[in-house]
Parts: sequence; structure tokens; C-alpha cells
Amino acid sequence: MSATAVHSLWTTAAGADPISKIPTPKIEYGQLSPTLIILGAALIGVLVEAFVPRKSRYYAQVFVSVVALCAAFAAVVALAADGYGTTKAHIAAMGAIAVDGPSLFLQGVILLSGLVGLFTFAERRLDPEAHGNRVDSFAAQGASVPGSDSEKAAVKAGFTTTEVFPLLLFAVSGMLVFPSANDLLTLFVALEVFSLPLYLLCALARRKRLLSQEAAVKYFLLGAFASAFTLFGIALLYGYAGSMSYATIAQVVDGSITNINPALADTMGNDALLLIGGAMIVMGLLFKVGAVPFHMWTPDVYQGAPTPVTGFMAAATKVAAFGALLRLLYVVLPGLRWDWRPVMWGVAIITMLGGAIVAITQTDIKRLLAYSSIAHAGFILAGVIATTRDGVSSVLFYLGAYSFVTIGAFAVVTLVRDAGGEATHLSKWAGLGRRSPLVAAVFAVFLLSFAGIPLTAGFAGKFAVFKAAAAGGAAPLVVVGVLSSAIAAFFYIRVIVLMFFSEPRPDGPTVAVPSPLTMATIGVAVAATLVLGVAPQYFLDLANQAGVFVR
Amino acid sequence: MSFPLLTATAALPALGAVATAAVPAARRTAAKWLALFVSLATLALGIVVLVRFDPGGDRYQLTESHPWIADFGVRYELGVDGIAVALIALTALLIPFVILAGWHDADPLETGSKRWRPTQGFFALILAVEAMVIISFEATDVFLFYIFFEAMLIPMYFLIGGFGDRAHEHGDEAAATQRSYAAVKFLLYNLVGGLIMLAAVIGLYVVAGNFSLAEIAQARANGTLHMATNTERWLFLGFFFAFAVKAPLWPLHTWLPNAMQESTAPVAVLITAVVDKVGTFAMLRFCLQLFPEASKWATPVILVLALISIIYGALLAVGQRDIKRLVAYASISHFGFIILGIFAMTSQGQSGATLYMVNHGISTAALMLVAGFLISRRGSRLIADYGGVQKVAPVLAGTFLIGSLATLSLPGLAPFVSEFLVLVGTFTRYPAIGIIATFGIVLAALYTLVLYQRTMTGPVKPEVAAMPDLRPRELLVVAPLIVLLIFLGVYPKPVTDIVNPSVKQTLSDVHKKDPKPSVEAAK
Amino acid sequence: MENLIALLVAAPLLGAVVLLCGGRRLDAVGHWIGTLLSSASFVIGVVLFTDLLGKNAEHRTLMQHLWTWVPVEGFQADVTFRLDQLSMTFVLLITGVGSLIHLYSVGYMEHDERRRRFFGYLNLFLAAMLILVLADNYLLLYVGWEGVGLASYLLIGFWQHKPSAATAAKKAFLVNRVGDMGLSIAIMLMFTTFGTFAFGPVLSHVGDASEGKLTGIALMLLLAACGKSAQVPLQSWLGDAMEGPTPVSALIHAATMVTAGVYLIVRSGAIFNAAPDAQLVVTVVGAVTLLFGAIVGCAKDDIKKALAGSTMSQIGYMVLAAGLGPIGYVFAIMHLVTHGFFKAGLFLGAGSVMHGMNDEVDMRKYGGLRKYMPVTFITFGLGYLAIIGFPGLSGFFSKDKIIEAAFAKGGTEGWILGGAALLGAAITAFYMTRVMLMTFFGEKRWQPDENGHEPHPHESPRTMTIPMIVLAFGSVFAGGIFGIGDRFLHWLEPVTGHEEGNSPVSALTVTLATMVVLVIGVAIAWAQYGRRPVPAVAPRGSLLTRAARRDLLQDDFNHVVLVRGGEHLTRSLVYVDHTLVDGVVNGTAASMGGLSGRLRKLQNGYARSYAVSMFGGAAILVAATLLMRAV
Amino acid sequence: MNPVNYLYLSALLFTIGATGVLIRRNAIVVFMCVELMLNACNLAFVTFSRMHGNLDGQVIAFFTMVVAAAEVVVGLAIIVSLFRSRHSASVDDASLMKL
Repeated sequence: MSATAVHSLWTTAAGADPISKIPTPKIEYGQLSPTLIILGAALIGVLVEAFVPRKSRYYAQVFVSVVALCAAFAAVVALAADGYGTTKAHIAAMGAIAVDGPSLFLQGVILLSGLVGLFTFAERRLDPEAHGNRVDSFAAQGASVPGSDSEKAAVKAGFTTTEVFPLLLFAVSGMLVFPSANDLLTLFVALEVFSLPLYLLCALARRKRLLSQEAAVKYFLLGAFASAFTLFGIALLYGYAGSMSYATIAQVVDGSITNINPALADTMGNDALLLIGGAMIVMGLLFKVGAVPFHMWTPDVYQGAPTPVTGFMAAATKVAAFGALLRLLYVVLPGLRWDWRPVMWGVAIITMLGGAIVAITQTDIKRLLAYSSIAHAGFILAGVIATTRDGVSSVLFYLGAYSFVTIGAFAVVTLVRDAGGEATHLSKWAGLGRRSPLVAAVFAVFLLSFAGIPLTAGFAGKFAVFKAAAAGGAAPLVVVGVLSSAIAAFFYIRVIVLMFFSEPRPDGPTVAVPSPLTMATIGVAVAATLVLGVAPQYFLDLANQAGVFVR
Repeated sequence: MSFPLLTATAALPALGAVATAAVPAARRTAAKWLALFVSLATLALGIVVLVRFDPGGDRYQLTESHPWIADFGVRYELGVDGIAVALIALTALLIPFVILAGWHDADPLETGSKRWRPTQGFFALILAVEAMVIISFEATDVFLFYIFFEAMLIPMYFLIGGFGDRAHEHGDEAAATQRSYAAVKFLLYNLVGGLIMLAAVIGLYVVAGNFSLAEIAQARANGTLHMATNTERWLFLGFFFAFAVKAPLWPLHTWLPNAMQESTAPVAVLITAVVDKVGTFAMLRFCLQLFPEASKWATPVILVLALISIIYGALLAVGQRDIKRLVAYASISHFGFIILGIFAMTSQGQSGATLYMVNHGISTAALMLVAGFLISRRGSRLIADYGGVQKVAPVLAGTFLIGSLATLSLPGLAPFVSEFLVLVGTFTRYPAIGIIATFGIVLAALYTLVLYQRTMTGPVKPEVAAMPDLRPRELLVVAPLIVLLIFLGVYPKPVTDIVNPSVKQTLSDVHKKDPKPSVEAAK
Repeated sequence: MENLIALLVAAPLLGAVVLLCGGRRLDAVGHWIGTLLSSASFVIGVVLFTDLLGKNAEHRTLMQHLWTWVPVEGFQADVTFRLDQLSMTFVLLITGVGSLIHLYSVGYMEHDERRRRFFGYLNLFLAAMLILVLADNYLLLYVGWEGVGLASYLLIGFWQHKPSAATAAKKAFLVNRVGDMGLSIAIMLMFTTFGTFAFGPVLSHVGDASEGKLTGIALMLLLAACGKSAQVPLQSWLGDAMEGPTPVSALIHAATMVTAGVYLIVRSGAIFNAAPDAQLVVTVVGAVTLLFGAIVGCAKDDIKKALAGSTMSQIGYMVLAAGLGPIGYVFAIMHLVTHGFFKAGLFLGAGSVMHGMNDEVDMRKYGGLRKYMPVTFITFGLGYLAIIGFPGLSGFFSKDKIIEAAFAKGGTEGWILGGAALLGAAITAFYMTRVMLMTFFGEKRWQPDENGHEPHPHESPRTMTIPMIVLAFGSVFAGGIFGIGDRFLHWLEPVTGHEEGNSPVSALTVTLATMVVLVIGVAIAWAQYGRRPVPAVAPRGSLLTRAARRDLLQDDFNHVVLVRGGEHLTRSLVYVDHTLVDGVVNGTAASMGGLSGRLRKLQNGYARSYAVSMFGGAAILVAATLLMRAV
Repeated sequence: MNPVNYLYLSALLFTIGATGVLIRRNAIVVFMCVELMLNACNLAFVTFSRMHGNLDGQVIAFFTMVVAAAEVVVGLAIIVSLFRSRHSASVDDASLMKL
């Protein structure tokens, strides 16, 4: 096109009516309400930090967040009940957001795990009171140097980092958008919106602050690195298709697009753009879900971050990221199936095996769970690869089941403490089953669910994804998955043996008696684990109805 | 719809388990009585099932069918054929004895040992195992079966790892580690088997679209469901592997000796007499029915493995120094016979195999429980630590002898009938294998009699001089089993009548007919 | 009438149950209960016998069907008893001799606190033995077959505190198991061939089956017979079995159980008749055993072991006869019965001697006992004369017939077998004379034992002597009663069938020859043990003697080859199981751990190396995607 | 001139940035390299926008800047706190957690 033509793009001829040129964007606020509610609440949270006196901030924040999350969840339910998940599914906000089954389902899951995670954030009974103040698991003052006078002063003054609540909400809002983003820009922004607060949250542990900060730095640098790749991938994809919208790109990819201008025709010819771009975006998402070889941040961050954050992150991030991955692969790149499926096969296989094998020799419970989450990412990928409706719904179900079990497991980890805070070294868990059978039993339930023993949520999920994969013609994947879950079983069992069959250490940790908050978290998790294990049909139906993407 | 008898039979012990676990820690005796009562009630239900079952009737009776997980094509489908009925009866019968025999096995140890033994837990777990075993006998839905086939491992695992021989654990760390090794080995072995089966189960779903045994078998029969030869073989192998681990079949057997050696005698009985039967049962019900062609394809290899198990197990039993290990290897040998009978694919062989499952359950229970009483008296499992018991505890020795004789399948005792049937059934189709298997009976005599001679006869060892004879409770456990052994030895008809029709159907599933005798002499 | 048959078995079975479960409160009367029930069984036997005699020959078969035992598709085993002339003979022998020995044991076991249990076992044995001979099909026979094995196991090992006894018992059972294996294989073969294993159908359809199969069945039956009847090569257990109380040796290991093999062969005569090769093997086994036993009998100083050797050899005669086919069946059974009398008598005599000599068994420590225990001496002497075949006594009739039959087999076989039988007769005369002389003649050779007790030889109590006397009568007259006028032949013929062989040598010649060798045997024995005093300690003796003392090295062979070899095999297998089979599993686990440990190193904590892996991963991802498109 | 050359340039910049991330120790520098990568992306966006003759690319460039700014805020906060607590900004020093 000529230079003048381009010039006319951003200069308007004088005299013409400029207002009429820019159409007012049409936003369906109702359908975006979940996200908007959370965002609004987050902003309120910021205001609370600014204006509410320190003493009552905690309560105000907890109140605001709980209300917001509940309201948002209610909104999601309402939308789903209104049929937006199925019949009325469509693209909202000028093509930026897709309101359809998967996005609503995943938003629901994210909100719930956010709520449950929030309880663990708000827990203040586990640590002994410092100077007569209840303390939670976050640093008294993130800015103060560990061990410095300022920190002591902050502790003495009974400061608490109540900013974590708005941060949590911001992260949640990002996660809500992530799986429902319907153009690459929204995808990228959402990615950053939920990543940045998490980076911060990681740095805010009360105990072991050095580890916490190290975790934050690693997570941040690697995260930024990854999102740079994602962005470049977006750029290339944009270059290929000349548009950011999923729908258009999809059309261009499978060549069903109608109005082809010469420039597009030119770039369309160049598949390298498409393939490299697609690969780079996928890589960014694989980083978020912690798939091998993009997993290496996971153990360190999971270990260093404050355990409530770890639990929330492990659950919600995976859900959001897999949601986005599904949409990308199913809506944008279905035309490329024959290119990315083999690659994903490889990724899934090494993820399943790698996670399981390395986990065997772990000695820290949080790292152990981190590797187990990697292995699980592999299992879910197997479902993603199925590229069938069953695949989608099975992945949705798996994510739902998995997130609850994970949060529950980490919540239990917060309970087992000794002088140095949480006793995360496995050796300290020896004989826990003798000291407090109940906690040990609950944890055993979670472990068995991770291991995929029948009558637990883990089994139902695993069966669902493997079934989808096998039906989708990925039988070898299923076999590998089965073998790696056999390997994985080994270390879950090891923990159970440790808890029940070995003698308690004299210097062993004590089990703190939590407030109703954590109890609620664990209770919900156990309930979910068992219900999804014994009577999963209702939730499978939900996932099935939600299994269709809108284009 | 009628009263869900089968569900009740499985649910009763399950509820009993929960109730028992809920008994406050102080009232351990109450828990014991509760557990015993529940197991007896279950036995009663089992007998009702036995009575309500009509050998001449449909293949699966007392059926129940409710939707469960439609999405996985899973239905809650129960139903029993003769084979299942026999095994359910066996299970329901043995559990009360197991509980009674283990009456004091879970009592807190005397001071000086920190071992943690929640009595309630022990008996609750036993009942839980019973419930799961029973329902996996009843399930006619592959998935339903699989779920309990797997879930069963967990309570068994805690029983093995949590409650070792009283004799061997005065806070002794080495024993504890050994025990947990055994428990982990048991669990991993069976879990791997189960997971491989899971792959096959999924495969089955992909091929068949549902899990209903009846539907699939029928669809296969009338050709509406076609399986590619290789698919069928792979699926068969997946299923068979799991069952062969459970059974256990050489060379997948090494978990059994450890598990039986480390667990208390009642738990050992639970493993070998009840839980392992699920494996052999499943071969008969699932492998043959779902994959007839593949079963026939694999038969030669399986027969050879079974043969190896028979001889190998017996020889190893001869070489053991530990009473329980010896019994374990003996069981491996016997499982060899059972599998041999199943895959000989003759009516004598399969009826014999089914009968064998029942008889082996009873005889092993008798032998193992008496051995347990013996061990609990002396506090050692080593054969070398005994001698001349017969002089100080004649009744114990006598019962032990009868148990041994049953194990070497002496005519007149139950195991003889089944073993002979298996041998004949095998011989009619595979003479060479039949003859080699016959050597097993000589070896059986060897290891049992050597065991008896070393422990019971000869001069009285000072350590056993003060050994008390069987107590009433213990006699109450052993006597009925012995009576049963003799009764089924001279009059097995009740069992065979129930079993025969089902075996006939199984054979027709695999399209096999008995070889005809060369001379038609029978009238 | 046939309903009585079950009672034959029921009575002793009841006795066994009562005595074994009765507990101490029966100790006082237990032995009488046992004796009573066994004699009750005998009485029933007599009643049935008279009933049979009342019928004419072809109606002398009574059947009693009790219940269906194992009903399985195409496999029908019934609990049915069959009483015909053959089983009748055995019933009388078993219950008769059995009752006598019960009576004898009352005295013999007086001082044993476990006497009640002893009688329980004896009754158990009777019941099992009766099942064996009354069974109408091979499977039921198998029950009795192993039942008597069990009883003999229990009785041999009755004095369990003696390790030697326990070992002997175990050995007996194991060796018998080998035989039983033969029996069960035979039954399986029958099942595959005839579709059944009931006597009637099988024996009547023999004609339709191929000779190969029949030979197989016959040989397997022979294996079984060898086990029970202590025939070479499975004879090794009999000598050790003498560890049991003497009445046991008399009843089980002389009169009844050990002859079960002969019964089996005769019962299955039809099969053997159709399998000449098998028959040849049978005769060979018989011949070899009769010499083997005789030789062993010559060398033993233990009176019971000497008699055991003799038993072996006598049964050899019977097996030989049975192997000859219809010529010999009747005589096999006849010798079996007469042998039952005199050998039981001899054992009881030996028991009585031991009873008087503080259980001393070494004949070199006897001598001149005739003065001290006259009754024993006379009864034992009559048994002696009977067994060596002194004209007119039972042994003479039965053995003589067998030797004739052997020659009558004709051909070289006939000569060889007949020769062997003759030679056996000579050796028999020798070793029995030796026993006689060493025990009852010469000077007294016994000394006080280590704790100073001088044995005081004395006659045994009435309960013991009466049975001996009765049996002595049997050993004197039974032969005559049976033999003269071929009564026994006509009695049994309907069951076993009979044919006259065409002997190359006349019956008279055979008889004379037998007399000659008999005299020679006795003379040699007299020369060696009668004229000069017997040394109290055994001389080293010739190579043969020393070998014979060790049962011709049979045990040493077994020990080296089977026992040692077996031990090595099992030990190595245990090792294999632990290191190889189990090792693979543990190895896999270990290697997983190792791999994990190595992979773990990659997680080195440096953010930049993580970035490298991401970068590399991205590169691979891109490359792979492009590659996919390329291919 | 052909806009494609700008693409080559941006690819080059991106690679330089990535390499920097891999080889530099100082957290700040590493972070600056990430920013460089982001800017390389921006260049690509603008170029493509030019090629396709629509504005999306340029709009995205603005968004990217904002995001980058936000990242700077968060990143610097974290890095500075790390620096203050261990008096070094080397990413290699922060390796307490490993294996």
C-alpha cells in the first residue's frame, strides 16, 4: 500500500466529524461481572490499605475479599445458569473476552480455589503470638531487611502485610481473564496481571525470608523471560495473520479467511512465522503450567514461597494456564494440530516421567509436592493432546479435582510446625500418624488422591484424561502415564510409610491447632476429594456441558 | 425391586468397619465384640446368598443394576454366578475366624515398647477388606470391580505394615523397618499390576464403550463387538498381569513371602486365603470371558508359568527356615495348581480350580492360624527354635498335623478332591504338564512333613517345655475349620453342584469342549 | 446283606474318632474299645463270609452304593463298596489278624501312657485298609491307599520323641508318596482312556484300549505297588519302619498293608493281562526284590530288621506270582494270606522276646531263650517252619505253588524266574534258621546294660501269648486248608481267573528241588551259627555282608543322590529367588532412585541455568515444530 | 526500504537480550536484558503493523510499554529487597534452594 494511504491511517482530513469516526466500544458488563467484581474489590482493598487504620485493616480486607470472591462466584453461577456456558456462549467485549463453557467453568474453579486459598492467607493462629499480636504467615513488613532492627520493630509494632489480600484479588482477576481471553493482547495482559502479584506474594514469607526472596527473584526473572518469549510469539503470530483476534487467526491458519489483502497474502505464505510464533506462545504457557523443560522454577518457588501462596499458586495458576493453553490450541491452532501434537506428545511424556522420577529422592515435603505437580501437569497434557471434546471436559474435570486436593495438601503442610516455623523436611514427618492420627490420615487421603487410588478425586480425574487420550488415539501416552503414576505412587507411599510406620522423632514437630479458616479449607478439600472420587457424575456432566469453546 | 441382598452383604462389613473404628479407644474389647458380631452377621447374609442362589438358574443371579458414572460408561452392577457365590461364602466364613484368631494381636504391647497398635483400627481394617473383597466378587461391571480390586490394597497395606507379629516387635526398630518394607513391597507390586490393568481397562472402554461384563461378553458372542487380534491380546495381558501379581504367579510372587512373614497370622490368612483369591477368580471371570481368543493364545505360556510356580514354590518351601515363609511358598505352589486348572480349560480343571480356591482358603487358614498360635507362644518364627512340641501340647500338634495333611492334600481331606480334579483336568488335555505337576504332591509331602517333624517331634526343647496347649478360644477357631476340611473332603457335592453350571458357561465362552475318552466305558 | 459292608469300615472308624477325640477320660478303657470295635468288624466280616458261601460262585459280588462323592462334568466318583471273593479274603485277613494284634497290643503297650492314641491309630489303620480293599473304584481305593499310608506314618512315628522314629515315619510316607504319584497318574490315564475309573467299566473294556495306554497304566500301578509293598526300587523305607512298636510291624509291615500292592496288581489283573511287557517288568521286580530282601535278611543282627528283610522277600514272591498273570494270581493271594499268618506270628514272637529283654533287638545279645519263654519259642518255631516251607505247613503249599508257576511261565524267563524263586527259598531257609538259632539256641549272651539292669527274660502275659498261639495255628494249617483240593483256587477263580501253565518241569520235581535247597540252607545256617558260638559283636564280615547290613547301599545312594542333591537344589533356588527374581524388582527400584538422584543434580539452584534450560527447551520446541512441518 | 529488515533487527535484539539473560550475573542487568527482549517485540509489532497496514501492532506496543513499566516496578522492588538483605545483586548468589 502507498505511503499516503498509510499516512491517512493516523491523520484525519480536516473538517470531517472526528466523533463519528470512533465507535463507542460495546462492553457487556453483566457477562464480565466476575472479573469486574474482583478487580473492583482489589481496588477497594488498595483504598483500605490507604485509609483504614492498621488495627482493623486485616478484618476489612478479609471481609472485602471474601465478599468479592463469593459475589464473583455467584455471578459465574448465574451466568452459567443463564446458559452462557452453552447456548448463549459468545464473544464479548468487542472480541476481547470469550464467555463460554470452559471460561465459566474455569473461572468458577479459580474463584473457589481463590476463596479457599484466601482462608489459608487469613490464618493467624498457627504461629505463636508475637508481642501479643496474632501473626499470619506473611512478613511483618516486606520492605524491612530480614533480621534487621526495622523488622524487629515492625514485628514489635504488630504490623502485618495486609496488602496480600488485594494482591491475591488482582492475581485472581488476571487468572479469570487468562482462560477466557479471546485475543492475543488480552492474553498477554492477563498473563502479566496475574503474574506480577504472585511474584510479590512469593517474597513475603514471615519465616525463612531469604528463601522467600530468592524464590521471588527466580520466579520473577524466569517469569519475565518466559513472557518475553510469549510476547515475541504473539508478535510473530500477529505478523502472520495480521490480527490479534483468535477467530481471525484461526481462519487464516486453516485458510478459510475471505478478504485477503496482498500484505496478508504475503505473510500468510510464510509458515515459519506461524510455527515459530505458535511454538513461542505455547512455550510461555507451558512455563506457567510447569511442564518439563520449563519446570525448573517450580520446586524452588514452591519451596520458598509462603505455603498459603504456594497452595493457591499451585492450584489456580495451573487452572488458568491450562485454560489458556486449551483455548489457544483448540480455537487458534486447530489447523496446526498435525504440527503441534507430536511435539506436545514429547513434552507430555518427559513431563510425566521427569516429574515422577525426580520426586522419588526429594526430602522436602514442599519440593516433593512441587515435583508431583509437575507430573500432574504431564497427565493433564495427555488430556489436552486428545483434541476432542472429551479431552476438553476431562481436562476441566481434572483441573477442578486437582486444585482442591493441592490446596488441601499445602494447607496441611502449614499445620506441621516446629521452632523454625513449618517443618517441611520429610524426616520430621516421621511418626506423625502416631502423634496426630487425624492430620496424618487427612494428608494420607490427599496423597492417595495424588497417587490416583480409586475412590479419590485423583483417580476419577486420571481416568478421565487417560480415557480421553486413549480415545483420541494416544494409547502410548496412556501407557507412559500409567507407568509414571506407578513411579509416582512410590514416593507418595514413602510419605505414608514415614507418617504411619516409623517411630516419631523426639525432636519431632508439633501439629498446630488451626482456626476454623484452615479447618474449613482442609474440610472442603477432603470433601471434594471424596465426593469427586465416589460420585463424580454430576461434575463430569458440568465439565461435559462446559466442554465447547466458542469461536 | 427386591431387597438388594448383594449390596447388603458388602455394605454390612463396610458399615461395621466404620462403627468399629468409631468405638472409643478405651473400649477396645467392645470393638472386638462388635467386629466379631458384624462378621458373623455377614456370614449369615452370605449363607442367605448361598441359599437364594439357584444353580440351575440364570448365569448371574440376585443382580442389581444402577447408573453410577454414566460418563465413564460405569454402572453399579452386581450379580453372582456359582463361582462367585462359593468364594463369597468362603470369605464370609473365614473372616470370623480371622477376627477370633487375631483377638489379642492388636492389644497394646506390654510396657517398654512404643509400638502403636490401635485395636479398633485393626478390626475395622479387617472388616473393610472383607467388604471390598466381597464386592469385587459380586461386581459384574469391570470398572466397579477394578475400583475395589485396587482400593483393597490400602487397608491390606495398613494391616501388614501396622500390625506385625507380636513375637517380633518389642519396639524393635529392625523388625519395624522390615515390616514396612514388606508392606511397601506388597503395595507397589499390586499397584503396578493394578495400574497396568488400568491402561487395559481404559483400552477396553475405548473398544467396547461400556464396562458391563454381560453386555460386552454378549456383544462379543454375537459378533457386534469385534476386537482386532492384537488389541485383544494386549488388553488380555493388561488384565492378566494384574491378576497374576495378585494370585501370585511365578515370577511375580516375591511380595507374598515377605508380606506373610511380616504380618500376623490372621492377616497372613487374610492375604493368601481371601485377597489373593480375587486374582484367580478374576482370571476365571474376566480374562476368559472378555478375551476368549487371547486367553487361548496365551494358554501355553501361562500353563508353563503355573507349572513353574508349582514346582518352584514347593522346592522353596522345602528350603525355608521360617514357618510363615514356608507356608507362603506352599501357597505359591497351590496357586500354581489353581491357575493350571483354570487354563487347562476343561470342566474338571476349572471346577477343580474353583473348589481349590475354597479348599485352599480353609486349609491354609487352619495351618496358618495354628502356626500363629504356636509362634505367639514361643515368640519365634524360626523352625529351628521348636522341637518336641507334640509332647507338651498334643492338641496343638494334632491340629497342626491335620493342617499339614490338608496342605499336602491327603485323600479324605478337602484339598485332595480339588487338587486331583485339577490334575485330571490338566492331564486330559496336556498329559506331560499333568504328570510334571504331579511331582508337586511329593514335594508337598516333603515340606509339610519336614516342618511337622522339626517342630513337633523329637526331644522337647527347653524353651517349649512350658508351652501351654491350645486355649478354648483357639480351639474354637481351629476345630470348625478341621471339621469343614473333612466334610468337604468326603462330600464336596454341595460346592461342586453350585460351581459346575458356571464353569460350563465359562467353557462355552471360550468355545472349549472336554476331550473325549478314547474308549467310551462310562455308562 | 450288602448294607453290612459299610459297617465293616464304620466300626473301626468310629473307634478311631472316639479314641482320638475322646481325650484323657478314655485312657482307662481306650484299648478295650479299640479291640472291641475291630473284633466287631471281624464278626461282621465272618457274617458276610458265611453269606457269600451261601450263594453260588457268580453271585458272590455284593455292591453297596453310599453316596456320590465328586460329581463334576464328565467326572463321576462314587463312594461305593464292592465285596467279592477277593476283597472278602482281605477283609477276613485284615480284621482277623488285626483283632488279634489289638489284643496283643493291650499287653504290649501296657506301660505306654499314650496307649489310647495307639489304639486309635490302629483302628484308623483298619478302617483305611478296609476302604482300600472294599473300594469299587480306583479313586476311592486311593483314599484307602493313602489312608493306610497315614496310619503307618503315625504308627511308625508313634514314639515321636525318638528322632529316628520320626525320621523313619517321614521316610515311609515320602517313599510311599512316590508310589502314590504312580497311582494317581494311573487313574488319570484310565480317565482319559475310559472316561471313568470304576473297576467294573474299566476292567470290562480293557479290550478296546490300545496296548500302549494299558502298558502305561499297568506300569504306573506297578510303581504304586512298589511303594506300598516295599519292592525294589522303593523298598528302602521298610527296614526303618521297624522303628514302630512291634505290633505295628506285625500288622502293617508284615501281614496287611505292605501286601496292598499285590492286591492292586491282582485286582487290576485284566489290565496286566493285556499288557505283557508290563507283566514282565512286574515279574522282574518281584524276582529282584525277593533276592534283595533275602540277602538283606541274612546280614541283619536286629531281629526285626531281619524279619523285615524276609517280609520284603516274601512279598517279592507274591509280586512275582502276580506278574505271572492268571497262572499266579491265586497263589499270590494265597501266599499273601498264609504269609499274613506266619509273618505276623513271627513278629509277635519277636515282640514278645523284646518284651522280655527290655526292648533289646540285637540278636547277638540273645541266645538260649527257649528255656525262658517256651510259648514264644514254640509259636515262633512253628512260624519259622511255615515260612521256610516245611512240608505240610502253610508256607509249603503257597510258596511251592509260586515256584511252580514261575517255571510254568515257560521259556528262558520261566527258568530264570523259577531259578530265582528257588534260590530265594534256599536263602530264606538260611536266614530264618539263623534267626532261630541266634535267638533261642546257644548260650545266653546278654549282659547288664549301662545302668546295671540285667534283663530277666520271662514269658509274656496272656493277652500277648494267645494271639501268638492263634496265629501259630494259622501258620500250621492255613496252607493245608487252602491248598488241599484247591479250595482257595475255586474260591478266588471267579474274580481273578486262572489257567494252568504248561510247566517244563513236573510239580513233583519242583517240590523235591525246593526240599533240597531248603535242607542246604538250613545246613549252612547250622554250620555257621549252630555248631560254634555266636560272637556277641558282629564280625566285620565279607563285602557282601557289609553291603547287605546297609541294605545293599540303597540308602547311601538315596542319601547322596536325592537328599544331598535336593538340599543343594533347594538352597540354590532360595538364593536364586532372593537375588535374581527379587533382585530384579529391587534393582529396578534402586535404579529408579539412582536416576532420580542424577536428574536431581540438574536442579542446581542457579536461575541462569534454569533460563538456559528454558531457552534450550524453546529452541527445541520451535525446531521440532518446524521439523514436523518439514517431514 | 523493505520493512522485513526491521524484523531481522528485532530478532537480533531479542537474541541479544536472551543471551544477556543467560550470561549476565547481575540481577539488574539480567532484568534490563529482559526489557531489551520486550522492546525487540515492540519493534516487531510496529513493523508488522506497518506491513499489514493496520494499527493493532502499534497499539500493542503501547500496552507492552505499560506492562514493561509495571514489571520494572515489581522487579526492582524484589531485586532491591534481595540486594538489601544479602548485599549482592548477583543471581548466582541466590541459590540456597537447589536439588
